[in-house]
Parts: sequence; structure tokens; C-alpha cells
Amino acid sequence: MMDQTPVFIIAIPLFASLLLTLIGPLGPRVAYGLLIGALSLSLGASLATMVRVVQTGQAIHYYMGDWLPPMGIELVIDHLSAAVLVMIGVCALLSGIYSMHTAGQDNHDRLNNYYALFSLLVTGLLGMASAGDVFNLYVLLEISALASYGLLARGGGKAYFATFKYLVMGTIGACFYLLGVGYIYIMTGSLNMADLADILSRESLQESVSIRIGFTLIILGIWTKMALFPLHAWLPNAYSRAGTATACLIAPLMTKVSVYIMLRMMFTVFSADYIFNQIAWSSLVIYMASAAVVLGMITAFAQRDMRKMLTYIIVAEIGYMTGGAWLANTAGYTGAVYHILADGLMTLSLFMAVGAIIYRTGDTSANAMQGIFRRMPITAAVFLIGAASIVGIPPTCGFFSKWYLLQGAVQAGAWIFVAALLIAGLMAAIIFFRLLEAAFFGNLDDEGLSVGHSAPHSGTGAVQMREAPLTMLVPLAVAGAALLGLGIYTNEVVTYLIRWSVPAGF
Amino acid sequence: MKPFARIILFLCAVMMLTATVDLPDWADPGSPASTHLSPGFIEQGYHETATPNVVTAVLADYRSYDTLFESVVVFAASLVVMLVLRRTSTGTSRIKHFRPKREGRDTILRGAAQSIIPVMQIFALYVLFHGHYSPGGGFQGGVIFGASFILLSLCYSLKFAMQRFKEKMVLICCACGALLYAGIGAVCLAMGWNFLGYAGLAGLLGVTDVMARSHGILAVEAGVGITVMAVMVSLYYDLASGGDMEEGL
Amino acid sequence: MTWDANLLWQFDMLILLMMVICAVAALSLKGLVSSAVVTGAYSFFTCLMWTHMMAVDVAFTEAAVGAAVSTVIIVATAQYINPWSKD
Amino acid sequence: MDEFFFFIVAKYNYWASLILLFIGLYGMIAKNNLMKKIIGMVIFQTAILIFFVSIGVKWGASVPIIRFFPDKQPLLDATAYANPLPHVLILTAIVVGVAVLGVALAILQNIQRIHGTIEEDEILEDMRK
Repeated sequence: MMDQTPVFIIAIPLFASLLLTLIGPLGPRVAYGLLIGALSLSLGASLATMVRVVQTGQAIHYYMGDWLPPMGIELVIDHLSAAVLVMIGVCALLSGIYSMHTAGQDNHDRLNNYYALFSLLVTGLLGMASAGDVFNLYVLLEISALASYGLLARGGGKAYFATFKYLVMGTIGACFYLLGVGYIYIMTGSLNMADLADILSRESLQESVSIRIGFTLIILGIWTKMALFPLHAWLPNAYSRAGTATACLIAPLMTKVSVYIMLRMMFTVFSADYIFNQIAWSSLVIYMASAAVVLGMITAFAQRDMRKMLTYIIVAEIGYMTGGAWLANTAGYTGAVYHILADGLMTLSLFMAVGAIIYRTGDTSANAMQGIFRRMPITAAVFLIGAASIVGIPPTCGFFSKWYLLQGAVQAGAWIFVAALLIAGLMAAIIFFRLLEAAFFGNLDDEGLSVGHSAPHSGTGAVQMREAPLTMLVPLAVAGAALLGLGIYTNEVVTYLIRWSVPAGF
Repeated sequence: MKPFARIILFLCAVMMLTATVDLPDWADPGSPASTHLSPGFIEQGYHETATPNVVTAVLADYRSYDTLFESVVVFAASLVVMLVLRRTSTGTSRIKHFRPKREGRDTILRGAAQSIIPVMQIFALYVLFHGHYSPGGGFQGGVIFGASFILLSLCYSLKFAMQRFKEKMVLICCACGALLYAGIGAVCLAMGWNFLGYAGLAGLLGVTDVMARSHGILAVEAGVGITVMAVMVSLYYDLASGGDMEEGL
Repeated sequence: MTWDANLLWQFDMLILLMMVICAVAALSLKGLVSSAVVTGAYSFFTCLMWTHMMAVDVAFTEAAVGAAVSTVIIVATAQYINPWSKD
Repeated sequence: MDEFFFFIVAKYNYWASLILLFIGLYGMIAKNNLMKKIIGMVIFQTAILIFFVSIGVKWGASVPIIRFFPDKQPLLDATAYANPLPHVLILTAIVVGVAVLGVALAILQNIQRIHGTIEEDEILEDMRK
């Protein structure tokens, strides 16, 4: 049974989404229960797989249909994918639990179909994180993309046009990826990642123009999907106009999994030697990443809408991860991978906190933060932790990833990236200080309290505490705790998971 | 933006066209793509799956995991289109800018449809179940079967087609086809083989491993066919009526 | 390289030329319904091309999906939108 | 002259698919009408599929369905059949393509319903209001 765990990770949400469309008459409660059950079982399978990977110290290969690769398709779960799988599982489960009230608010009808799509998106993401075959990756990429188009378009109104733009850009990205796979396939004849890595390391293919074009197309396609700086225009509108439950699932996961695919393609299919010595783009990419970080933060600063501000912060975070991956040293790589895990959690907690505030106040602008510490203390506390993590304040995990990234940038002598990291940290501090100031000292205009009460519970009873419902509060609190916990156990995560996946040649 | 896009695209096109010099010659039997994996599929495929159509064998057995997700992709498409477009309220009338002539649905058209549709459906089933020996399989059969309902709707009316293939039924078929596919994978898992290892069906069916694979291919093709058929009909219902299921093309 | 009778390259080139013409026409026609129909013709030529390249399964699928269902759903959508495009 | 002729015959398929690819990409990026963008998307996807199928062709090879000798023995010679793997990939990609097309058209209908137009500049103007 234990050696079948990799397939349970993917098959359980898949079955759940198929069943969810059939159990419409049973009502929303059954659908919600089925979704949560499936997501928790899948998370359990991910955890079991991760434990096995850590214990044995080597990657698990699962042969689909008992066909040996390269002829069949295999799932490969190594240390990197195990970590990403668990991150996806945790984020999906938390946002699934969180979605009970908000999904009902956004979907007056067909809630079970909404949940089916939700589960399908998680299936696609989990499948991408465990794929060992480049074409299989494309199919799963399209599944998660299609599901996300549907979920984002559910926002209604202006969301349709934003989703249409996302659809066009997403299709261009996926098709570039497919064409790149075609170029690689025509020169090697294989689709399996391990087999490809073996063939591509041959001397005769190192200089090949076609392989270079294939690599360029694949990387361009993935950059379009993950919204790296010049290709990011679709992201903010698409994410900020979605419903709350949708945004909480998609914003933390889609881009992060794309970063994972980039790492997989760069270091598993191609090699560090090929990328950094044969194709010498890394300085250009570092410039792009630095521009993404700085411009993302500056644009975020200019936003009044809270969700839009967070989406621009995502653009900046993508810059961190891309820069770290292209620094070509161990510290940079560690920072990039650790930031995938950390950023998933911090984006999740910020989006959930903002979603809870919007749920109670109905206001998406920064004004909604007024006096939040007194009205919704737990939500505000999680928001504070998330903000501290984005800024990079020590006990949270955001500090450690930035520390590794800075260390890597200094080692690589990429001073522009160092400067960008420092400026971005400062900008993030300003952005969140502005919001938190309003949250602490803001005037509660409806209750007319005096300005200056900093302690949340010192109210004389006039302050009406109105926290979000429990199904929203529990995942919020767990996400906040996970941010701190990941920060405290940084050393373990790096030693047991990330160190093992550092590619050869660094 | 536009002149910029044009220049960039033109430069990329020139670059990629000149780079084709590096690609292997077209239709060269000695190219890497034709010598690495494909001989294995052709030479062993028949012995391992008893399916002369190599494309079917590779599609539904060697790469069945891809095909599972392929049927899930179309399932996802029907869900998305329904979630995005379907409205229960019929009050909001929509302007039809381009209205095909309703009077065109005359007796000849209906008579032709009456005689073609049964043949189409039988042909679709033939394509589906003869996929082992001739071109075709689940997708093609499913699309043709779905097209027969689209033809019915075009020649009669949307309501007429929906009386025969109800919307609820369509959605159930969408999910059931993919569920059949994944369910076969799960049965193989329960029999102690890996997911989608059809050889696990051998014990249940009382045949050899090779024949079990052949039957497994047939069963999953049927699943794909059901899903694709239902999805094509569902896409047409939703898109042609604009989501209110009142009036089709 | 040897010559083979079953791959007539002249025929191939003719189909490819027709495909390029159809593609340009589909993008430049002002009427969206005619544009949709030309896209159907494009799919049909693709299908011929694939039959000629010995990919019969693919050609079969393209004939059923690309030339039939895609065209029908594009025309079905075109009835709800302004059928004349500005470019 | 012969060599040049062989060079053209050996590559024209790739050229045609790349030209179609860029026509489609141009349509997706530069066209103002959203329906034209979708049609560009169809052309773009098909061009990639043509590229893939071109990989599978071999001189003198037939369709990848095993043929039998009169004595029922199968002919299992790899050079006699076209490469089946690209065909399988393309079958999958065609179905993905029609799924994306359906979703794009559904969203397009809703854009028309919300904004009353499908010209990009008019939509942007409508959103600014």
C-alpha cells in the first residue's frame, strides 16, 4: 500500500471532482464535506510520500500502468516535488475549508460544480508537481489553466475581460511550452525527463541551435504563465477581480507551481552547466527579476484596492524566486525553493485575511482596514504576521528566504539584485506600515471611538467585535501559525528537503 | 503597441526560419525522433497489447495517464462553459445580430437528418469499437456521436434535441465517462497492479495479460467516448443558446 | 535521400499554400461569420495534410473536431455578437 | 541545383508551420476584435500541431496500423510505419485545443453581454467609465 501513495495524491481529488458533479441533489453540505475529505486525504498521501522520500533519501518513481519509462509515463517525487506537493496540499486544504461561506456568497447556484472545478484545479497542480514527463506536464498545465479560467470568470462583471486576457496569454504560454517540447523531441526522440537529461548532456547536442530554441521557447512559455516582469500584465486584473474563495486558492498556488516547473525544466531536464555556461543569459534574467521586484513593489504602493495591491506584490515575489534560481549558486537556489514554500503560505494568509475583512466590511479599498485590530483581532494578527513575512522580519519564514537570497546575490556579485531586494523590503515595509497604522489607530467612524486605543481588548464594550465565521477563522489562524512554524523550522526544511535537491554543478 | 509587436514577431519569425537548417531533414527515417522510442512502440506494441493500431495502443495503454487527463480536460471545459454561461433566468432577452433563417428548416432538411442521424450514430459506435483495428477510437467516435445530436438540433430545434438528450443527462454522462476511465485505473490498483495497469484485469476477466490490456483499452476508449460525446453536446447547448437553453442556432 | 512515390511533395506544397491563404483570409475578413467558415476550411486543409502525412487518426479527429464542432460553436457564438469586425 | 532542391523539400514543412504559427500569433497579439484573437489562437495551435506531426513522417512509411502477411504473421518492421508517438501527442493536443476554444467563446459571449461590444478599444473605454 505504501508504494502506491504517489498516485493517491492525484487520484483522490480527481475522483472527488468527478463525483462532485454527480451529487448535486444532495446539497451543498455534502459537496463541501466531500471536497474537504478529499483534500485532507490527498494531503495525508503527500505527507506520507514526503516522509518516505526523506527517510530513504532518494526519489520515488511510480510507473503509470506498469510501463517502464521512457516508454510509459512515470511520476517522480523527489525532495523538491515532495516539498511543493505538501505546500500545495496545505494551501488547498486551508482555502477549501475557508471557502465555505465565501464560495456560497459568490455562487448562488451550481455550488457543487464550482467545487468540482476547485478540486480539478488542485488535481492539475498536484499532477504538475509530480510529473516526470514533459508532455504530461503540458496536459496538466492545461487542466489547471482551464479550471482557473472558469473559477476566475466566476467573478462576473469586469472579471470576464480580465479572464479573457489571461486566457489569451495563458494559451500563448502553454503553446510556446508545447512548441519547445516539440523542438526538444525532434532532436532527442524522448519525452521522459530523466531520459531527456541523459540525452541532452551529450556533447553533440550542446551546441545545437534547435535545442537552444526549444529551451528558449519553454522558458518563455513558463515565464508567461508565471507572470515574470515584462509578461505580467494579465495577472493583477485577473486575480483581483475574482471571488474571494477563488483568489485564495489561485493566487498562492498557480504562479508558485509555475516557478517549480521552471526549476524542474532548468535543472532536471537541462543542466546547470548548460544553462549558465552554454546559454549565458543569467545576467539578463537577473536584471529582469530585479525590475520585477522593484516595479512590482512600486506599483503595489500606488494601489488603493487591497487585493490589487497584493497581486502586484505577487509580481514582485515572482521576481525574487526567478532571480534566486538564476543566481547559479547554492544559497540562491535554496532561497528560491524556500521562497516557493514561504510565499505560498504568506500569500495565502494575506489573501485570506483580506478576504475576511472584505467579507465583514464589504469594502475592498484600504479604508476597510480602519480599526481592524479592535473589530477583528485574530484576522488582524494574521495579517500582521503575513505582512511581517513579506517585509522580512526575523521569526517569520519570509526573513529566512530573503536572507538566503541576499547571501546568494552577494556571492554571485549580482549587486543590482541585492539593491532590488533591499529596496523592495523597504517598500514593503512602507506599504504595510501604512495599512497597519490605519488598522491600529484608525478611527472607527461608525462607533465614534477616540483615536489612540492601541490595545485590542481594552475597549469598554462599545467596540463591536465581529470576527469572520469560524470556518474562515480557523484556516486563517493555522496559516498564520504555519508562517511562524516554517520560520522556526527553517533549518530542518533546508537540511532535509532543499539541500538534497540542489542541482549538481553549483 | 502594434508596430512594435509586428517588428518583434517578424524578427522572431526570421530567426526561427533560419534556424530550421539545424533540424533533421523532414521525413528522414534516421532522425532521432524516429529511432529512439518509436521502434519500441511499433515492434513490441502488438505483442504486448494485441492491438494492431499502434496509435490506439500508445494512446490508451502506454500513455493512458495522459489520455485520462485529456478526457478530464474536456470535462473541465464543459464545467467551465456551464458555470460561466448557464443562466436559469430567461427574462433577459438577448439581441441576435446574426440570425440564421428559421424558415430554412424545411421537410427536405428534416428528412435528410432523419436518414443520416441513425447512420451517423451507428458509424460512431463502429469507429469507437473498431479502434483497435482501424483509425479511430474514443475521441473520434465520441465526437461523431455528439455531432449527430448537434445535427438534430440544427435541423429541428434545440428544444427538440433537448427532449431526447436532457441537459442533466449530458452532465451525468460527462462525469460518468471520465469516472469509468479512472475507475478502471482504480480497479487495477485494487488488484495489486499500478494505477491503469490493465494487466490487473486479467484475473477478473479470465484472460491472459495481453488480452486484458486489449480489453482494458476498449473499456477506457468507451469511457473517453462517453465523455467526449456529452461534452460536445454540452458545449453546443450552452454556446448556441447563450446559456438560457431557449433557442439554438 | 531517396524519393518515394507515396509522399508527393507538390501536393503537399499546394495544401500548405492553401492553408496559409486560409489563415490570412480568416484573420483579415471583416465578416466574422465568413471568417469562421474560412477557419473551417483551414481545418479541412489541415486534415488533408495530415492524411497525406500518414497520420490518419489525427486527421480523423481534426475532421470531426476542427472542421465540424469548432466551426459550429464559432458560428453559434457569432450570432450573439456584432458580425462585422473593425479590422 | 539538385542540392538546393533537396534542401527545400527537406525543410518546407517546418517553414510552413512556422509561418502559420507567426500568422496566428500576430492575430492573437495585434488584432483588436476578440473573435479574431480567438481565430488567431486556433491557427496558432494548429500550426504547432502540424510541426509535431511533421516529426512523425518517414519516407516510405505507411500509416501506423500493423499489417499482416497472408499467413496472419504481423509485419513488425519499424521503418514500415510512421512514428506513432507524435500522433498520440497531437490527438491529446487537439482535444485540449477545442476545450480552450469552447471556454474562450463562452467568456466572449459574456463580454458581449457585459460591455455590449467585442472590440478591445471599446471595451477598455467602457471599463473606464
